[in-house]
Parts: sequence; structure tokens; C-alpha cells
Amino acid sequence: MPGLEDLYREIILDHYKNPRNRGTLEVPPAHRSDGVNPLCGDEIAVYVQVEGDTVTDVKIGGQGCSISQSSASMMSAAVKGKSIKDARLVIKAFKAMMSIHEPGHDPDAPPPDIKLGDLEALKGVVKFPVRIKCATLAWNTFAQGLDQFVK
Amino acid sequence: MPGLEDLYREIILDHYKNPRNRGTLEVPPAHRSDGVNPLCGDEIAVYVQVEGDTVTDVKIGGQGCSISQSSASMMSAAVKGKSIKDARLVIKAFKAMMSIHEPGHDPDAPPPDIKLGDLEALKGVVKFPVRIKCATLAWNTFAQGLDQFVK
Amino acid sequence: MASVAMTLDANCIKRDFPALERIVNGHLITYLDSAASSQKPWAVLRAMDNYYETTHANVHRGVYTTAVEATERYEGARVIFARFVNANSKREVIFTKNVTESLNLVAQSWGNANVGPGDAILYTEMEHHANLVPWQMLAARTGAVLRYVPVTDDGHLDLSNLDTLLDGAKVFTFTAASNVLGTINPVRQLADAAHRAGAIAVCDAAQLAPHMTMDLQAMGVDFAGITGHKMCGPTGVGVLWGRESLLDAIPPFLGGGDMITDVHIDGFTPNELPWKFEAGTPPIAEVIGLGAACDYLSGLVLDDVRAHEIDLTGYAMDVLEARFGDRLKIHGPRDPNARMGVLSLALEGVHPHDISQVLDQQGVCVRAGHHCAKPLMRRLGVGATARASFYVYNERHDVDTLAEALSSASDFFK
Amino acid sequence: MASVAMTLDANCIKRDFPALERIVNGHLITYLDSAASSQKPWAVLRAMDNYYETTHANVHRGVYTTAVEATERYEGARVIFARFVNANSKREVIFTKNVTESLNLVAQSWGNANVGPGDAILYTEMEHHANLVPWQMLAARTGAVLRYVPVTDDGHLDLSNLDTLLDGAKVFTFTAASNVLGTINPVRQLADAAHRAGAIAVCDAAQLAPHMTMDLQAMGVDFAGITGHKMCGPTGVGVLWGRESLLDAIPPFLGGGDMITDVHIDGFTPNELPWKFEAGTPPIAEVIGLGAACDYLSGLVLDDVRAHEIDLTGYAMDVLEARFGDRLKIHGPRDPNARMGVLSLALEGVHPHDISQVLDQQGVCVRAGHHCAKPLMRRLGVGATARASFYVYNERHDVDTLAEALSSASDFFK
Ligand SMILES: Cc1ncc(COP(=O)(O)O)c(C=O)c1O
Ligand SMILES: Cc1ncc(COP(=O)(O)O)c(C=O)c1O
Repeated sequence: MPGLEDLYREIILDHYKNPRNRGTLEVPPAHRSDGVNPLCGDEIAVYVQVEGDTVTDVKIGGQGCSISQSSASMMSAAVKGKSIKDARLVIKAFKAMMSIHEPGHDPDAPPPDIKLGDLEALKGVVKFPVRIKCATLAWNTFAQGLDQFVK
Repeated sequence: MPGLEDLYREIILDHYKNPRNRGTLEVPPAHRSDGVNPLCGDEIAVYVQVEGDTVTDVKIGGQGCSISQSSASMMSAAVKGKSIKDARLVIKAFKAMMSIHEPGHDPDAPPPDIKLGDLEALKGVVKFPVRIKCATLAWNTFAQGLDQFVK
Repeated sequence: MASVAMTLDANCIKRDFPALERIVNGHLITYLDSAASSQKPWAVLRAMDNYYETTHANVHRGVYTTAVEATERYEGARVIFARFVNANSKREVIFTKNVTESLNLVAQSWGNANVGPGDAILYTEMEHHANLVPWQMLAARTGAVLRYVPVTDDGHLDLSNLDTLLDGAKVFTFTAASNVLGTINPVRQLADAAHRAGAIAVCDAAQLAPHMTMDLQAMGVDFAGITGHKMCGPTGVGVLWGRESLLDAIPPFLGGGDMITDVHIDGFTPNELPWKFEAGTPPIAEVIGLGAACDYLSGLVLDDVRAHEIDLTGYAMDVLEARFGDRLKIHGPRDPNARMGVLSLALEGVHPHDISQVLDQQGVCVRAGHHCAKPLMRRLGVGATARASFYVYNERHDVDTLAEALSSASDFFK
Repeated sequence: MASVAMTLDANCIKRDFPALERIVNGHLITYLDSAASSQKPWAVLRAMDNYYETTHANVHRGVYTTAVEATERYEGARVIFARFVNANSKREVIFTKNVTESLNLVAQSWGNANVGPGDAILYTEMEHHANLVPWQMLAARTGAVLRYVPVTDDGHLDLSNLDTLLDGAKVFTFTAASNVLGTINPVRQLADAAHRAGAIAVCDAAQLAPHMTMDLQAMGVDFAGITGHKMCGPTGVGVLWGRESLLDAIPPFLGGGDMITDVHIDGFTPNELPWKFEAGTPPIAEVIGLGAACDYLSGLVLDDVRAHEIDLTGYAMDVLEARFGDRLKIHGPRDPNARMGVLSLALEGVHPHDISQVLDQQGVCVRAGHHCAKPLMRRLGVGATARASFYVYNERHDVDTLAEALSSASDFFK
């Protein structure tokens, strides 16, 4: 069993205590999507604003544990200002780090060539399988939001 | 575990191979009731004829194992010609021998003072609890038939 | 009751439970999740092994020796259980796979036959999902309306409008004790109120049976369900108890072998009680294990089990309050006599998930989440709690370990 | 197949099964009732004990170590089972308490959503009550009509009118193999016929899974059920396998914890597959035991298990015919390759109950009765049969003991 320091890196606790991009956006033009972790009851709201092809703003509401909150905070920082396409690549890279692969995924394929930066700190979560759902909650909810803009 | 000879007495095998009162009676005036042993699928038909207060005739149809068939055969011989009241006492005495007591039964009460005669041979069945249902099938079916005449 | 001489020696009892010797992350396990599922004593494991190793055969249909023995052990456990809960007759004791199935059985077999459009179904805001969803499904099938008894701020049922809520209700279903708040509900009073209003009373006794004497005659309900794995028994077995007259009147639940008297190619005749409601090969070994669990608990004496838990709960509340003050909230009633040994905790600045994770590093097992009571969590205004729950094998030392571990969690996230 | 090299050493395998060391009435047990329930190898009992003794905790909701381990063992068994039957995905594998529940689940969740007045439900005359009564209940609920494929004199399904029978049918449900006659049905052919007629195909695989390779891709059915206790697994666990698209489309079965994504005080959202159909605390230890049973059987190699049983069945038929001639009737097909190791016997002058009783004196266990297939018994014109059934641990010597014991029964009643 890996230790706590594998899970709770400094930077995670920082994002947990000082979450970036907390709040709401006006809907519309923004879109709000809600996510729930059925195992623990954590709920999250992700507001996404897209202009043209760009994710111009992201805000996070709801409550959750340090892992889900810090993951949401780091995600918001990572995708804000990115093109929809690049945001999707980040989602994919993050999920790959969490060992979650799309159907049809080739296990021998190289990981997407994306810099995850701070998000790398969440790598340790993989060793705590139950917490993967915490770490990915914001991401799945954000992905749903993005889908609304390309329909 | 008691041996086979406790269960299969000579007289039981005799009644099994040479069943008394097999056949049918005309309905009406006779009444037919059917019984089934849900555990094994054995089925029995008991025809009862009552005139005035007396069980004037009993006939047995159906199929079953040596215990259920011989018990039916001996029963028919034991109750034929008896008054309904006495027939009921025989039923009660037989069931008591099988350790089956009516609700409200006082375990310390003396057994009904009824001579069971040949039927005593079935005493060994009590040691084989699954076979009690075989031994009592005809009796329960007969009792149902009797009920028709006193409604 | 708390003044009863304490005859339980939890430290000694612990040795009956092999899983409590487990080392987790370098620490001897401190198992504080018995409200989710209890550990099993050797006596229960041995009863099941002995059955499998010497007499296993399918029950009810065999003439040969081991089939007879298997049937006797299975039906013998029914008698043990009937006595354990003071049922009138073993015909009222139906074995299921868990209390969830027991409650679904009532909602379907009794519900479909007795509930129609516009009828009200009353439950409470503190129910486990197992006592909500089956009734929601019944309401959706029949057009009945759902109502609930709200929960007060101090974690009790708010009974001030009970008679109004019961008006037009066909059934009132409630838990004997909350698996989140620990609150013990006034079962008899609720049952009587239901009956006065012409409704039947259904009791989810999953959290009652493991911890105190369960006396069905005193409870006065019409149906009650329990689950084996929370009361020292194995997984895979539960019980529905019901009044004989009601069970006789309602149609069967699942169809198959054993629940029939006869089957034709185009129809069937149901069996008598209790088998009418036991379709297919039952959980034979599990029922035998549950019988052994009842014997084990009876041997400890349920009144002493309860006294021990009151003591432990009071001690825990005192210790935690002294140590954490306002930084720690314990949901539910303050009086240990009015509650079970179930402490749902909110620790300032630390999410329940993180509490559970940090505690685990010290071998302390507490559950984090909604405890299958989401409507109640909404009422409490939280997404989750960290829940520590006690059982016969827990002792004051475990409470001290818990307090230590909570301190380190609090420090870690400061 | 009977010519395949026999790699099973039943005498050696016997030692894996503690219950086969039992002495009954002074004789080493000769267990010939595996069609009712098989014995359990040490490996299965140990897997369950080890779980209880080291890692028991409720599954799916815990963050702490043993809860995670319990979940991994439970979900790991799902993966083992999915491979064992060649399922597409573990999402298609739903754990139930027995195959009876599996079939009721289909008849209710799929049936209520898809069957209406006048629709036909087709089953066969050789079904176990578990695959008759749930459909009779569905017909009674919905006004559907029941039809059946008759059985021929030599114990096969009479398929001459199959297309007519399937006309207007929404579902065709059939057993893969008869628990009375031993007949192996042409599952693929039946499934294809059902599909051509626009019906779904449901397979009761309770008698298939223990004895031969079960390949769901080859079978081509839409739902299939098995039961753990007949395949070296514990009591209290079964499986429903279903096509993902169908399982996704139909409503839940029982309501409660774990089968939900969210619950409000007045309604719920179901969970994803497979948990959508697993309400309440599942039979955790039993599922783990079933996984161990699949591993045990895979270790023996199912093709060898089958070859061994063909050999034993052929030997038994030869020995019994030679010894008893016309005095003994064996129901079902004569060709050992076309049947399972299930011999339903009629011995002249001796009722099945009495056969079983006399055999028991010699430690020989055979079942007497209707084997939960009363419509088939009526078709055969008998009330009961005495049934001897073989499994991996039986050897030719057991057949010889059976023949000896039958002789003494015959003599006793002469
Ligand atoms: C063909 C068949 N179907 C269904 C069943 C029912 O199995 P269970 O009682 O385990 O649900 C059996 C065995 O009893 C069987 O042989
Ligand atoms: C009050 C209450 N009711 C019902 C249940 C459901 O029990 P099971 O999952 O064993 O059916 C539980 C436990 O999970 C409970 O605490």
C-alpha cells in the first residue's frame, strides 16, 4: 500500500485550499453541466463558456474531497483559453494518466504528447483505485459540457 | 440411522403388493378428494361414501411409494364401516403416532385410546421424517373428503 | 440501561473474529464499519464449513441421509431465527438474499395486491435506499403517492403531523434505527399510529437486530426485514418476517422450484408458508450460518450487547467532543441511550473521503459517503459523512485509536 | 468426443471434495445427486474462508484498504466468470442468488416492458419449474398466451412445428439440457429460430455450465442463467448474463442500494450495468466462491470434464442394461454423446422413493421425485423417477456400487 504522500502532493493540497476558478457563469451564454459521484455523493457543477473555437472561461461549483476539488481546480486552469480540440486532448491525456482509455484504445500506442504540468501531481491517484472516480469527476462533467457546443 | 426393517415391515410390503380397496366409487353419491405430495409428486384419489353417520365405503386410486400406498390401503380397511366420529378419532390417533398434533395439543395428554391394529406397523416411519408425508397423504386426503359430508 | 453491569469483554470477544487480526498498513486493524457489514465469528464460519464438508445436498426434496440432514439444518435455522425475534411461528420466517430483497418482496407482493392510484405510501426522510426505491417503484407502477415523515434538526423523526401524513395511507414503512444518525425510532408508537389510520406497518430492522433484543410481539409491526451480514452472519442471506395472515393473503413473489404445490404446463398452485416465498434453491449454507450467528449473539446476551454499545458510544462522544470541540460535528441525537453506536462525523476542513483515506493509513476503517441515504444527506446539507460504527468486538481502546487518527487527519489538512 | 484421451482422474479429484469422505449408514458415501447440487472442492471453501478471515467489508463504497480489497475480489470474480462463459464484457454479468432469480429477472424486467396481451411466450415441456412459473406469472400479468414445444417419446424436443409455435412469440425460453432426461438441446438452432421469428432467446444453462464449455458467442442466445451450487460453487449465488443492449434498455428489477446513481425523496436514477440489477449488499463471499469454482473447473478443463461424463454415462447405461434388462427403464436418449450424465430410472415394482431409501442404506445418494419438472413427469406418465447423476468426482466404481444397490432394492421388493 503506497503512502499518503503519494496521494496528497503539496500542490494538490494547495489547489484544495485555494481553488482556482470557483464560481458560476451566466447561463447562457455559458453552459452548466452537473456531475455526481454515486459512491460518495460528491456533486460538482462545471460552467463552460465557448467563443468561436475557444474555451474562454470555466468555473467550478459544488463540493467534494481534496482529490476531486483540486483536480477540478487544476483542470480549470489547464483548459481555460485552449481550443476545444486541445481541451479534448488534455482530457484524453489526463484520463490516460488515470488508466482510463477510450474503447478501441491500443495499449501499446504512445501517450498523447500533451504537457499536463501541475496535473502530473495527480498521478499518484492511480495507486488508490477508489479515488480515481474522485479525480475524474470534474473531467467527465466538463467533457459533457464541451459536447453541448459542438452539437 | 435406523435400518430398513424399521421402515418396511412385512405387513407394509403386503399391503403395498396387495392393496385393499383399490378402485373408484360413483360420484355422487360418493365424494372424491385428491391429494398430492409436492415433494415427490405422488398423487392419490380417495373416494368416500357416507350413509347417515357411517363411512360405508372407501376406495383408493392413484400411485405412490410403498409407504403411501400401504398406508392408504390400511387406512381404508381401518375406517370402513366406522362412524364419522370414530373415523376422525382414528385419523387423530394415526397422526399422533406420526408425531403430528393439532394446534393447541397438550404434549402431556395421553394418546387417544384407539386401537390402530395393523397400522401400528407404520410406527417406524417416524424415524424417517421425510417419509411421514408419504404415510399421511391418504389420511389428509380422506379427512378432506369427510369434511364434505358434515358441511 | 447504561447502568447495567457490563458483562461483555470486548477484548476477549475480539478473538472470536479472525478478520480483526488483520494488519493494515502496518497497524492492527481497527474495524469501525460494522453498520455497513459486521465481521464474522469463527462459530459462524465453522458452521458453514462443517455443513459443506459433511452434509451438503439440496434441501426439501431428498430421501437420502445427507439430504435429510441438510433440510434439518436449514429448517432448524428457521426455528432458531423465529425464537431469536420472538415470532409466532416459523411459517412467518422467509429467507431472502438480503433485507433489500425482503423489502422489495413486501412492496411487490403485498403492494401490487393492496395499493392503487391515489393511495398514499408513507416513509421517512431517514430511510436507507433499500426502503425508498422499492416503494418509489411501487408508486410508479400503481399511481400511488409518496409521502415522508421529515427529520428534525436534532435527528429525530418529526411526528407532529403524523396523523395527517397517515391519512389515506395504505402503508407506513420506517427504519427501526438510522444507519446514519444512529437515531432509534419509536417502533411501537409508529406501528400503532399506522394501524389507527388503517395502514400496515413495515419495519426495516437491519440496524436493530444486530444490536438489541428484537421482539416482534412488542414491536407490533406487520412486516419486518433483517439482513444477515450485519449481525455476524454471512453475506447472501436476509429474512422477511410477516404476519401469517398477511403472508397467506398475498400472491407469491418469485416463481420457481419449491414455492409450488403443483405445476401444469399452463399454470401453477403456490406452496404453503413459508416456502411459498422461497423460490429456487435457497442460500442453504448462509441460512445455517445465520442460525449460528443468532446463537452466537444470544450467547453474548443482546441486552449486554446493547449496554456495551451505549457505554462505548457515550465514551466516544465524550472523547471526541473533548478533543475536537466545535471542529467536529456528530450528527444525530446526543444521548447515547437514544441512539445506536453509529457516529456520522463532520470534521472541519477535511472531507469525509480524505478522513477515511488518512485513517486507513493507521488501520482505522470508517466509511465515507452517503451511506445509501441520499435524501437524508440532503436534509443534513452535506454530500457525505465519515461514519464510525461500533459492535460487540469494539472497545474503548478503539475509540482512542479513532481519536488519534482523526487528530492526524485534522493536522494533515490544516 | 468419447474417444478423446481421458485426462480426468476422478479418484484423485475426489480428494478435493471433503464431503465425499462422509460415511453414511456405515458406507463411504456414493454421491450421485450432482444434478440437484454438486459438492464443493476445498479450493472454493478456502477462497470464501480466506475472504471472511482477512478482508471482509461491504463492497463498492469504501475507501479503506479492506473495503477496496473486498471490492476487487468481488469484481474480479465477475471478470473470471465473464471469461468462463466467453461474454463480451463484464457489464453483461449480473450476480443473483440462483438461476431462479435470474429467470425471474428476465421475465419481469424484460417481460413487463416487452410483452403484452395476445403475445406468445414459448417454452418447452421439459423445463424446470424455474423456467415455467416466472413466465406463467408474466402471462397472468400481461394477458400473454403460453405455448410449449412438446417432448418426443425418445426424450427430445419435437421441433416439427417450431416455426408455427414461434409465430407471434416475443420470447422463446428453453433449457440447454434437461435435468430429468439428460437431453442436450440444440441451443444455437433454437436461438436462430427464435430470432428469425422476431423473438428473443432465453437459455436456462443451469445444467450446462457445470459440465461443458459454455460459449455464449456460439450459443447465440440473448439471456442465459446459471446457478453456482451446481457447478462446484456455494449456495446463494447465480448469474444472469444478458446482451448489453437489452440490459441497457430494460428497467431495473429490485430497488435499493447500489443499483442507483441518485435517489431523491420522490424518485431515483438507476445505476449503470451491471450494478443496475444488483440491489443491496450482494452475496460477496459467494461470488468470490463462484469465481474460485470457475477457476477450479477451468483447471480440470471443461472438455475433459465432458469426455469423462460421456464415458461414465455410457458405462452406466451398459452396466445397468446388462444387469436389469427390461426391468429397468432409463428415460431420455440412448446415445451418451447426446445427453448429460443424468439417469432417470424406473425399476419394475419399486417406487423411486423406495429405491432412494434402500440405496441410502448403502450410502448411495440418488434423488427421488419430480425433479421440479412436473409437466415433463406427466408427459412421461410417471409421478416420480429415481435419478442418478454424475460429476467430475464420480468414477466407474460408483456406477458399480449403484448397480449393486439397485439389485438389492429390486430383491427387497420382489
Ligand atoms: C435445468 C434447471 N433449471 C433451473 C434449476 C433451478 O436452480 P436453482 O434452484 O439453483 O435456482 C435447476 C436445478 O434445480 C435445473 O436443473
Ligand atoms: C437501515 C438499513 N436498511 C437497509 C440496508 C440494506 O441492507 P442490504 O444491503 O444487506 O440489503 C442497510 C445496510 O446497508 C441499512 O443500514
